[in-house]
Amino acid sequence: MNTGDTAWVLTSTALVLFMTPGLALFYGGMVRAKNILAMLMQNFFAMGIVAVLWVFVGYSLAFGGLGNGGFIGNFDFVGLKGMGSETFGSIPALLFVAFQLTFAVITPALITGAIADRMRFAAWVGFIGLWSILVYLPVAHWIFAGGWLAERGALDFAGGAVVHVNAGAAALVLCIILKARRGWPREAMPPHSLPLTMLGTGILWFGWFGFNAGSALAANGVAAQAFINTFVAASAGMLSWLVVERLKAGHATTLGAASGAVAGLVAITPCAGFVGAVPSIIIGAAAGAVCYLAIQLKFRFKYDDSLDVVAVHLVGGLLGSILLGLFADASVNSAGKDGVFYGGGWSLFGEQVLAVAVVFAFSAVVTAAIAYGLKAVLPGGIRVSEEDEAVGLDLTQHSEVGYSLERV
Amino acid sequence: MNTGDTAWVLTSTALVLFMTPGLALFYGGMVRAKNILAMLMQNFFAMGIVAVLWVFVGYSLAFGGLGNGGFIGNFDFVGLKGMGSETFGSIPALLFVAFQLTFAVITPALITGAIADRMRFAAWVGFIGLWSILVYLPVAHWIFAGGWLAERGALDFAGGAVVHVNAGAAALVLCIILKARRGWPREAMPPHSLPLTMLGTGILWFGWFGFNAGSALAANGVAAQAFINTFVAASAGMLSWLVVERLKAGHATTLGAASGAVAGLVAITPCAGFVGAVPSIIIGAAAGAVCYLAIQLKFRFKYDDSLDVVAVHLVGGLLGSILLGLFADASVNSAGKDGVFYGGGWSLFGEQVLAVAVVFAFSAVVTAAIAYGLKAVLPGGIRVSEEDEAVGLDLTQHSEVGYSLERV
Amino acid sequence: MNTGDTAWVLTSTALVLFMTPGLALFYGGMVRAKNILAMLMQNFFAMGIVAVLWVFVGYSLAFGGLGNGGFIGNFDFVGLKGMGSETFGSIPALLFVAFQLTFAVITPALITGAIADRMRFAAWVGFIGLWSILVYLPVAHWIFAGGWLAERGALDFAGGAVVHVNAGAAALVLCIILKARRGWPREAMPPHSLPLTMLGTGILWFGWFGFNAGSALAANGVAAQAFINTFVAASAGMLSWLVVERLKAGHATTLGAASGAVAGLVAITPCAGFVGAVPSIIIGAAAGAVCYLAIQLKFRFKYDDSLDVVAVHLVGGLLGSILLGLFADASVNSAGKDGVFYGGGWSLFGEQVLAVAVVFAFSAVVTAAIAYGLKAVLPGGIRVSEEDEAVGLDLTQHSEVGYSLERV
Amino acid sequence: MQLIVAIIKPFKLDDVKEAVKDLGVQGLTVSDVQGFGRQRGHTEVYRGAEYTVDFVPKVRIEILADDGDVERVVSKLLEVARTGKIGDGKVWTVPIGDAWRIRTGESGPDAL
Amino acid sequence: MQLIVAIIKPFKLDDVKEAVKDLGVQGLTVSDVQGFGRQRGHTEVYRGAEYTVDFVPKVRIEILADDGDVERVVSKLLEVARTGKIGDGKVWTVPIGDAWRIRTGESGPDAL
Amino acid sequence: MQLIVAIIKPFKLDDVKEAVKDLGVQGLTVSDVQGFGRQRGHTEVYRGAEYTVDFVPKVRIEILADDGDVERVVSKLLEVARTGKIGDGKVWTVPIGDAWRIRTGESGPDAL
Ligand SMILES: Nc1ncnc2c1ncn2[C@@H]1O[C@H](COP(=O)(O)OP(=O)(O)O)[C@@H](O)[C@H]1O
Ligand SMILES: Nc1ncnc2c1ncn2[C@@H]1O[C@H](COP(=O)(O)OP(=O)(O)O)[C@@H](O)[C@H]1O
Ligand SMILES: Nc1ncnc2c1ncn2[C@@H]1O[C@H](COP(=O)(O)OP(=O)(O)O)[C@@H](O)[C@H]1O
Repeated sequence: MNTGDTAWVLTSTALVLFMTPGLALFYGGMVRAKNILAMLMQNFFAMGIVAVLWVFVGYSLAFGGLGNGGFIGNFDFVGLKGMGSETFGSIPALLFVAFQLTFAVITPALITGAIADRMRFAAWVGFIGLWSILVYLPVAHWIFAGGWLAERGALDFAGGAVVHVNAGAAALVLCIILKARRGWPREAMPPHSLPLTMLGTGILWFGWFGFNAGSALAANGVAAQAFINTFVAASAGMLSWLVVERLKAGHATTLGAASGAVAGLVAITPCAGFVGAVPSIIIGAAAGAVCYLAIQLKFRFKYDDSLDVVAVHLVGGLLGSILLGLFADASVNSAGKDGVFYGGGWSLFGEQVLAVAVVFAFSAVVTAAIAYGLKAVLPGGIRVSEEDEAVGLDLTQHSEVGYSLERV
Repeated sequence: MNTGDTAWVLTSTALVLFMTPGLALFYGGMVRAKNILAMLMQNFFAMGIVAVLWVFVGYSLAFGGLGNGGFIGNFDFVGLKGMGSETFGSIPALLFVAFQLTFAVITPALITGAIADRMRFAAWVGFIGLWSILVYLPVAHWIFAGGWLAERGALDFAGGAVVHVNAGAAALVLCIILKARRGWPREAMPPHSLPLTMLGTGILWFGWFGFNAGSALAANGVAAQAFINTFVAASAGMLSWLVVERLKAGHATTLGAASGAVAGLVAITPCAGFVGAVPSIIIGAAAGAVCYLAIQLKFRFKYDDSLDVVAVHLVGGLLGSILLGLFADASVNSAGKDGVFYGGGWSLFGEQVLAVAVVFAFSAVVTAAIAYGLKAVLPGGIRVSEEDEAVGLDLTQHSEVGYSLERV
Repeated sequence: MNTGDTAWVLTSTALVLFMTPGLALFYGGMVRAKNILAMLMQNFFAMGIVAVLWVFVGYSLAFGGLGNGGFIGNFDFVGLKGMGSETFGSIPALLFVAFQLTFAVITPALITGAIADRMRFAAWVGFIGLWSILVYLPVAHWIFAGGWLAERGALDFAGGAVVHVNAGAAALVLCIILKARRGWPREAMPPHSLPLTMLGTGILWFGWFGFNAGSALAANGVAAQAFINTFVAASAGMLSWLVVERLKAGHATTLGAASGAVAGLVAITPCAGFVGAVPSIIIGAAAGAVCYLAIQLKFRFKYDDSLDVVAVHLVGGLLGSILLGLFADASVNSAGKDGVFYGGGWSLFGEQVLAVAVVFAFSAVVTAAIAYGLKAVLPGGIRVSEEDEAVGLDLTQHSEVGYSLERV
Repeated sequence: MQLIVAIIKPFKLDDVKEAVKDLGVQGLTVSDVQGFGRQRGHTEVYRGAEYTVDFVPKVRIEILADDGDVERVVSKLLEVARTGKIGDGKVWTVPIGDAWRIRTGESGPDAL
Repeated sequence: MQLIVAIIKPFKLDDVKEAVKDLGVQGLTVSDVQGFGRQRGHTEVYRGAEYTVDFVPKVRIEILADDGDVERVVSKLLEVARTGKIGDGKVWTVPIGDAWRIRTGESGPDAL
Repeated sequence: MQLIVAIIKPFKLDDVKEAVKDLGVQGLTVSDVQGFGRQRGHTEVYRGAEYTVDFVPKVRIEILADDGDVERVVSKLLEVARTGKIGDGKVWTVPIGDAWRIRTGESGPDAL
């Protein structure tokens, strides 16, 4: 066991856990004041339910049978029994469990942005429990735990596919099934507090260093490369989003700066430990521009992806995973491969396209199954009534009000 | 000296320092807008005064004469002289000083939740100075520095008794002496900004990894165990609080999710490095339910523990410290012992009960003495006048206003 | 390469990156609600543009030709080529690049406080790009990269001169060129959200441990000394500011506590790894009092340093750098020297005075040149029109509104 | 001239504004208010303690109108702001002494 | 019918609402306002710079009442809202042309 | 007695308050409102989607005044609140039945 590696992964695990409250504030600032608590609650609840599932069955099903090239793990580590004195590489096994847990928490949380303002909390409780087990665990096994996709040669350093494409696909399906918010897109629904969104962006960027550089599972050169790549990709994403926004909408906006940075962070996630700094700038810049343009998809195809999870996370994750097929550079990380631009030919590119296609399809299908299943089972269905939507989810789902600012 | 251990404790110290601003926001969101700054100021002021006292006399009185089984330290380390090149275990001695300082800062800060909206700032300045020296230093010596309670065999991994029972007892006494807020409990005093409270919860959960896993003073297996235990106890606390709340009050609330997570974090604090992951879920779940029910105590016994410091921190700290007597498992940590369920018999259980009883009694008595002493000495007493309370503490104590949001 | 050192510098780099969003919120809370987004955007934009410049040319010009005692680096590391497998001391070279990048980001961001509410965003984009290259890179080379000032013997552990005096001088010049805000100082412009400023203070204090203790570039005794020094200097700064404020203005204020802490942090920055704990309290206390009094300068000399960047960062940086000449203690850090009080005579003191004078002059002159250059080049000039200033920069520069809190 | 005052449900504001605009009304002034009436408020729960909040968010519209237009504007308001559910609100008219447009100093109907 | 308008101290709102409810008043409309009068505002200090704020938070209540009830309601308002300290506020009545209930279109006293 | 109501541009509030104070007016009540009129609102852009916001922030001032003072106060309001640009606002007067000072119960002009 290496204390330096353990220190960095302990820190990274805390950083990635902090990203879920950051995501809650990032999305929370963008919804209307009458729905702020419902958005915060859906994200914080993920920190509750997923951890307990993870200890009992989640970790074992995802990471049991490591490298078995299979579809799912096993029950060797139910209740994490016997893992107290084990190590995983140069870090304690229990630390690896905690690190991977933080990824399992934030992935379903990402979905909440697409389904803002209209899902019953009871339905969300059922959905996130089922989704974590039926969708996240298999996909995590395929790629993170040497399952069949990893064995075929697909690369995903920190979760471009496992986290972002996976959540993006589920977000697309669920926001369609839940139908649009009443009044969308005609009625103006401006963010109720952009400072809250900017605070969330700061926490996400801060935590993302743990997300990407922590995935090196060591305090080494690859971690340093992943760190600088993460930094400059976010910066490049911000700049390119602002340039495109300035040209097309006439103004560089604060929400644009935040969105571009997140798009850059999403796209570099699969590539962080496999590419160099300048390619990271290119990947980030591409994401900033492409994700901005992808926002128009929801107006074009009439689906209310309320806070643009599809445009930023699905498109950003797809773009990053596929660009990795071009820019991967084995000289950066021996555990990686060479992409098209580094003489590695098109094999990696093909595996990347296959991997994201499979993850997208699997997540979309099983998400639909879960959603329609819940719709049938839950008496009140999964969508709030029109009256409740008008009054707001804070009051109707949680009988709370977000702000009471009058100084009386 | 081990650079990996040092890196993790450097990080943990920063994380625990960050918990005090987190606590300020956690409590700040729950008070009315006319008292937000007074609550923030009482917590931030702790970061000022306690650090200076700590360097001159605090550290030496708490950790001087380490392991002397006594009542208090000595004056060997006044002004931290000579500690520059020393080490403490595998980390620099000055780092241990800083790490313990962050615990000395947040303990008195916890009291502010019980005495919201009615204590004069001048009185708080006097109180926190005296309390840190007369209450915190001795209790820290008894348990953290091998004082008489530690020598008897009581276990407290990260401060269940030293921090939470200690602060909870003081909170109970001081909120009674200060009498209830005008209009309590009849008048509605809803939280002015629950998003601020949720932000505080995110920072507390993030920082608590440093609080508990940092107390291993090393980047090792025990730190990893403490980390995962802290995570799942918070999650279990959230879930059980929400279940009980749903059944008794009809709604799962956002404030409930935050409160349950904190209750779980408080209860696992004494146990973090001495128990396994599944016992941590049990301890967290117990805390979530018991602390929710403990809130009724203040209505039953008519004391205005405004933000439930007694229900969450006193009861949570007592519960955690006592459950440790049952669930302690020496196979997890050789420095620990076996509890009742692990064949260790009832000796540890007895010591735990004794320890929390002694800490509760000592803190309650000395807190009362300090409060009545200040009441006699300070011309204006320690409570704000009825007019000042009606206008609000921000204006009357600090001549400031928290928010000026109109866009004029 | 040492994994423990690498773990701590990875963490420190993330902490210092987090300080820029912290600074944005610290300043953001102090401006009026109609200008909140413009302040956040100017700071977040620094995280975008500086990183990209840094990878291509910034790092190389600042840290190329390390120790050449010269005026500027070279083009050896353009695009960070070939740095993948290099080390810098006991950490990966790319990590050193990222760590120094975070300093290059926050330095120009500090300037935004002085020019609040009146600079066109397009002008800020041009200014920060040019300033980073023409002012920051040379100054960083002189002191951080063994340039001519470092060679002469000036000490600056974490950027007292390179960051705070440098930014403070630029802030003074730019706020004068931009002229005062309409209505200053007669019209009341109270902070729109002091809780936001307190959140920013908490993040800055948390991140500053990475800023100062990270500059040891290792997880060793010097890092521990820098850590405790940073902690107690902030505490002492808070206490002394509050005492002076209580005496002169009649009230200890929340904004005062925050400002004093930041003043202490600024002053200890150059000294952190070269002095002991008690001297750090003295330096912090001096900064708290001196910076409070320095606020009157802007009323005396009629320049609208809107959020007191001159009073806190310029004066605090000057004070810290000069006091280092008195309190430097080689027994604390062999890489340091002895100041006047430790038998080192006045040579270090002289070099410190020279260094800050040179940095002040250079930054002031080049900043003026950039500002007037932009004024000539940009069609609309660098200042917003009087109408736009009245409507607010959020709407006119970014066509956004910060808050929409009505629950409709 | 008269002042027409209407207390309506917040989400009806856009429809009402468009409707009176089409009637030729040059302007109106709006403010957030809290209403108390037959329509019940709601209950909020914080840590098990229940608070009933009797007030319901409403929007208050003020329209200066010439005598000749009052009747048309009032009936259009009644028509558009109606949901048929409790809490739709009230409309009332107040006689005006005189009115002026600050920019030009014009008074009487020209002030509209 | 008349409109009764009262400007009162914020913490008196609940007492006033309960009092007029007991008098049989069916509803009222409330809004946050800022008052300026004999009652002095306060001083705020930010980094040594003092600002006097002349305005004091008040609450504005509007009650549509039938002529017969106006006198009883006004005297109850005066009684309950009084603290005897400066800044208690004002009450005034305004004659009403007509009033309507949006939900049903009823006018006159039935609209209350 | 009459009630003078003015809708003005927010940044004019301080000047208006000082001006009427100098005329001997003892007090006034102010509230934040949103205005709609000839002065166009603004456009907000969030992720490429444009929203036009028709309402412009204004401030509403209410001054109870004795008949004799109304004319002087109104003309001072018109003079001070004017910028000459669109959106300066409106002033109007409303006849008052009676008025009372809550603290003392005084009615009529003494209530001012
Ligand atoms: N007597 C009154 N005076 C002033 N406002 C009233 C009065 N009665 C009702 N209102 C306003 O009208 C709103 C709706 O009235 P309510 O009695 O709830 O339903 P409805 O209008 O359908 O009868 C109330 O919320 C309140 O704002
Ligand atoms: N002439 C006036 N017109 C409108 N509102 C007024 C007037 N005078 C006072 N008010 C309102 O009444 C409130 C209290 O009045 P004030 O003169 O401070 O004390 P008091 O009511 O005890 O004489 C003021 O804050 C203001 O809101
Ligand atoms: N008919 C009206 N009734 C009530 N308020 C009005 C009316 N017309 C205008 N206002 C108010 O006066 C403000 C300014 O009016 P506007 O037509 O924009 O410019 P001007 O006053 O220069 O003609 C509006 O924003 C609105 O608040």
